[in-house]
Amino acid sequence: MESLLSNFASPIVLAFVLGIMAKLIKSDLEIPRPLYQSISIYLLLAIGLKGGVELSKTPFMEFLGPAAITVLLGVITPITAFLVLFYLGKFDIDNSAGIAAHYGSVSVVTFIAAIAYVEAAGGTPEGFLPTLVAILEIPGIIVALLIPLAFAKKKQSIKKATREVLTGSSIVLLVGGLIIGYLSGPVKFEAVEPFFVGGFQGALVIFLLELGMITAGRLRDLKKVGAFLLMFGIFVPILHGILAIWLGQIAGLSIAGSTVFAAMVSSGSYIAAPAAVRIALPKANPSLYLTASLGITFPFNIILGIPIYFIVAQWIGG
Amino acid sequence: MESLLSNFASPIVLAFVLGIMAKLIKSDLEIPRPLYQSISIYLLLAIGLKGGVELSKTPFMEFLGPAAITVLLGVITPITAFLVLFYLGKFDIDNSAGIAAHYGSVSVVTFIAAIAYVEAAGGTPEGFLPTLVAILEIPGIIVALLIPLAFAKKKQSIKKATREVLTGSSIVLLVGGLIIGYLSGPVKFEAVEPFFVGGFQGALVIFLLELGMITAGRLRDLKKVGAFLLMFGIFVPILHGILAIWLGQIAGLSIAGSTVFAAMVSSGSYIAAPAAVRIALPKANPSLYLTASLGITFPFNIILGIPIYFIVAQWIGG
Amino acid sequence: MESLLSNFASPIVLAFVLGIMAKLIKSDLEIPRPLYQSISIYLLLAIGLKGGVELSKTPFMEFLGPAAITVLLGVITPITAFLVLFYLGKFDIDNSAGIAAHYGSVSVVTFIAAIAYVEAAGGTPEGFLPTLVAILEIPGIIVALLIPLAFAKKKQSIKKATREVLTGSSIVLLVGGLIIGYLSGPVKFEAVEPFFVGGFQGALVIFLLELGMITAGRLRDLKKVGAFLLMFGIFVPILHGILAIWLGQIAGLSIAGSTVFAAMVSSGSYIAAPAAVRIALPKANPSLYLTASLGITFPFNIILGIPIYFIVAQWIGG
Amino acid sequence: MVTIITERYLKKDILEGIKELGAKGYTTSDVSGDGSRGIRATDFEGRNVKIETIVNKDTGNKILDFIADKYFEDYAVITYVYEVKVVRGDKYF
Amino acid sequence: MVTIITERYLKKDILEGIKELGAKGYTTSDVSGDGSRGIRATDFEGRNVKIETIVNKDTGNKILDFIADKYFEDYAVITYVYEVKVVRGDKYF
Amino acid sequence: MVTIITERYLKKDILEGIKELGAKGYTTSDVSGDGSRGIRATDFEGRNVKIETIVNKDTGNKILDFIADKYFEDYAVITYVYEVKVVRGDKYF
Ligand SMILES: Nc1ncnc2c1ncn2[C@@H]1O[C@H](COP(=O)(O)O)[C@@H](O)[C@H]1O
Ligand SMILES: Nc1ncnc2c1ncn2[C@@H]1O[C@H](COP(=O)(O)O)[C@@H](O)[C@H]1O
Ligand SMILES: Nc1ncnc2c1ncn2[C@@H]1O[C@H](COP(=O)(O)O)[C@@H](O)[C@H]1O
Ligand code: NA
Ligand code: NA
Ligand code: NA
Repeated sequence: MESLLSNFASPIVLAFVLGIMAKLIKSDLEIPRPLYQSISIYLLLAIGLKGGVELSKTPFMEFLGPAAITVLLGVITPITAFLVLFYLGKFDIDNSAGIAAHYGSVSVVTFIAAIAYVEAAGGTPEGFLPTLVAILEIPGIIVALLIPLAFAKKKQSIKKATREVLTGSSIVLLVGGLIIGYLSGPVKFEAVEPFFVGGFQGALVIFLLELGMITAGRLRDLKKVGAFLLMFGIFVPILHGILAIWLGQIAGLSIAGSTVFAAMVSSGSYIAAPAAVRIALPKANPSLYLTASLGITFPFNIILGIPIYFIVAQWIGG
Repeated sequence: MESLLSNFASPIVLAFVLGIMAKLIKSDLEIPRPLYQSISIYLLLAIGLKGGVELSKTPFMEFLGPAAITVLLGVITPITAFLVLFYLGKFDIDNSAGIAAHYGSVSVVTFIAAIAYVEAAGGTPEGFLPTLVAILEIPGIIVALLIPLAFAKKKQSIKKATREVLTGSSIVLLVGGLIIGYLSGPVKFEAVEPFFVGGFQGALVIFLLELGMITAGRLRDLKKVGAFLLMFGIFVPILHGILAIWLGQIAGLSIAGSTVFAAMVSSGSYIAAPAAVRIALPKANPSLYLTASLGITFPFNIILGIPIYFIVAQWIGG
Repeated sequence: MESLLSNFASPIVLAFVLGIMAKLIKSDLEIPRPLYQSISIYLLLAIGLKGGVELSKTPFMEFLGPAAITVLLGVITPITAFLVLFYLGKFDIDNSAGIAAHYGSVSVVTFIAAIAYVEAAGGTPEGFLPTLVAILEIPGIIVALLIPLAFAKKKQSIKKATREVLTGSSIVLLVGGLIIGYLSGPVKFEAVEPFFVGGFQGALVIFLLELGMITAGRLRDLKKVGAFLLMFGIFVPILHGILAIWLGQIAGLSIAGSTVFAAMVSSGSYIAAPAAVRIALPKANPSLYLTASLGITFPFNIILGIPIYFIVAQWIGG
Repeated sequence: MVTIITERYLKKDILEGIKELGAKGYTTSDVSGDGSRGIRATDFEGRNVKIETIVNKDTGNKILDFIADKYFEDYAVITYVYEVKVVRGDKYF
Repeated sequence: MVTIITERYLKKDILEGIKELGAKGYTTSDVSGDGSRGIRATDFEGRNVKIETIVNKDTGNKILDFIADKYFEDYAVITYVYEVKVVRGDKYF
Repeated sequence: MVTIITERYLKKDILEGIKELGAKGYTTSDVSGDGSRGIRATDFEGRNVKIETIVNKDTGNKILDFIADKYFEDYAVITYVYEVKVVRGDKYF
């Protein structure tokens, strides 16, 4: 409970709230698009680099189990999401698959916020977790996009979408950063550490200010998307999160690590997935998938989800 | 005298001079607009955050006196400015009120430069001063915009301008930063400190480079605006500055604190005020108010004013 | 050999390679233009500032020799380059002079990479080297642009091009930074040090990512420009580099310093020179000079050239 | 096609105005410029804004009058019109 | 002159398309906008893209059909045409 | 309306030129593009610039000639013209 509340007072969460407020009072505050893009590039490269450096210190065997579990969850989560949406939510195939693709992938900012949260709480999550983000980013989207194929045709656009995801800037920066960090190792990394580590949390504050403003824009759509999607955007992540904690701890993750793992598995992508879905499933309504992943699940995870996963992880792992 | 000269050799002042030179030799140097905006956002958020953290450590009673004096000066300064312009300067109502609005408000960069100056001179200004900036930013503009009403009509545009100021990005970032800093407190602030404190002075160097370039563009208008406005732009700030030192020290500010206070009270806004005045008083000539606040008072304060206020503050306070 | 290989694993070189890869796999990764410009401004100002601070600590006599050698090489290198291109390469006058202008000037990033390299190898290059960059940037371009005059007319555009170089943003930032650093001195510089020194290497990583992407775009032109230019882009820099090491050490530079000096003298400009050449010699083909300096010499120097110069410098100086 | 180039500060106002007058959509972009009157109120904001809206003749004329009446005297603004053929144009008028 | 304003995601696709149909060149710029249908798929990317290409009548019509068939139903897109006189126009058609 | 799309480096020059020829104002914007000749001199600067100026027929023709003579051969440049109706047009010619 304590830890749940203390999360509210972190600069990161407060900046997110400030962004929402700024939009609600119709402020003319605007984060210039190039700044937003620059911070994106910086954050992705930074977590890649740090992850790569840590990976270079991790014994391969220790990393194998969590990696396998990640692939498994990348396949399972879009399918559960699809089934819930299609059979319970009565969404059509395109929309169900489109939303599912988002929940199969991962929100990097949620991941980062979870790292910041557990570190502030004194935990030390495994250093190779960013590698898992990179692993998780891809299969979920592809699995979800394959679903409509089981029902119909249009192979070509799936291929295009897969290409889009694999060569997308998030993957290039994340995987590229991992490789650079891995090859450089801790000593050579020192020279760039003040930039990529020292400035990280601060840059995140500005990023979340912008995310708050974008989220506020989506909140208006909340009514339109209906109560089912609202429930979906809260409870399916909790379900996926608990599954991730349980499997993650079996695979050897610490309590801190499994909390972060839960945050990433439960989160919905809103950068890589929308681009891919827009191209592969043009008939899926962006209002639905963006509002779900960005307007519902993202704020839920940032504010309540992560502390909840932490409590559950302590409870399962303790 | 010593301290007066030493100010010339600070990187911040020199960057300002470099900006002016760059424009004079017609260099193609250009600070990209998004960079300029990004540094603005960063600086405002940073002083808000630091101010908020300090405020969380300040006893409420200690802060009350300076806050009251700030509101008082926010009401007085636009009125003195208006009276001087209208009766002595023979400007018309719109122009007098438009310029007065700028001098009622505050130049955040002048404030920051003053902080840097007194800290370099070994002083420790009160931590809650950024709160006073936020308090001072608003009333002065509104008071000045109300003046033409005493003479005429057009209520609607005043309302719009007030909204504009209150929801303007400077206020949102400054006040938002204050609240985040206050709620976070010193411990949670640590994670973002390298970004928001360590990088601050350096970012300011680039910002002042740009300000120098913009100021140089205004210098060409100096001849057009006439000798009266030039005198106004130097002596009214000195007057306001001394008033601020005197009242500030009565309210309990230290020598360092009252120097910074004088800098902010005497300064003319060139971000919030122009936007509001342009909308509320379209007949006021932007050349006059921008040249006065940006082309005259800003460089005067940065280069000579702040050291003068420091000497006066020591003299009054010593 | 050891040092040659270790250079491959530096984050800076790896980021350059990542940029090339990103383009080859047709990733949609894009460094926003304002970010690229901002980092340019930052890097130039930062090396200027650091150079100026160091210069303020250097006895004038120590600096005189290297400065004289720099001017000398600024005159020699474009002439050797021109002669090779015109007589051996059979390029026409405009193209020979256009390419020569690039090799007379200097690539700031190559300079920075060389500093980073020798520092990582434990060397301490002279602090005044950035001053030499500023000195070298100009004469080479002008000498090269004067060459076609010996053959023909069009004085006016040369004048324009000279103005262009002298007031160009790189020179303003570099020289401006030098002067600011010199006047501020080490004590006043401290406040801006975390920004301009701490963040330097990290910012460079992002910059080289972009340079890699631009270079990849030029690689496609490699076939078109022919084998002669490829040879030229590798062996003329080696020639110039060895000349620079030899003369530099005579003028008193250390082994580390003469390595960096070789890197700058051998490098080809791709910021100041193209702008000047485009205006003064419109008939020179940009594909030739940009591919040579950016597509051939730059990657060669970054990856192989610098380690080679280091070995040669040790060998000559040891 | 009605095109309006003006100071950034007026963007919000003008967009509201043209929507009220019946424009179904608009496109904006950041531009710079210099004009005959040289009013410079936006050093910091740096740039003008260009607003383009495809409307029918009637709405177009209303917009022109609105801009001329409300902004022409005090603000930097230029407005011009040209004919375009819109694919599936019915959607937009 | 054919002008297409659409979602950023489609830029690559459309440029390829118009080149295949015979456009000799194009100019793109970043714009913002709002339309009648209000499809918003690009919160993050923030902006639309404007593609302008000068082509002869024939190619122009092919481009219009291509856009209408392939993108009109599912994407935010507007296309319009107007006549321009190009200096040394032969180069471009 | 005369529109010129060209390399960034030429912006200052061309603006001076058209002002001398009698243009009372202009609007510029940053654009990207690709053309038939594919001269690429501005990797780093990244973009082209679009210059739009509303002028009378006479000045327009002078500008066209000026651009064609001075820049057409060696630089990436395209120029086109179309008619626009300007509100309170007298101010601009
Ligand atoms: N003749 C013109 N051609 C193109 N744009 C113009 C012209 N005159 C003015 N403009 C644009 O309109 C804005 C306001 O012009 P003005 O009201 O004449 O100062 C300028 O900043 C330009 O962007
Ligand atoms: N009437 C219009 N005038 C100018 N631009 C428009 C208009 N309608 C739509 N647009 C542009 O086309 C995009 C897609 O419009 P729509 O498909 O109607 O949502 C919008 O975001 C605008 O940029
Ligand atoms: N057909 C066209 N339609 C629109 N813009 C063009 C066209 N051709 C060329 N351009 C623009 O003009 C610039 C120079 O073209 P070029 O001189 O043909 O290489 C290109 O970068 C484009 O921005
Ligand atoms: Na997920
Ligand atoms: Na004031
Ligand atoms: Na050189």
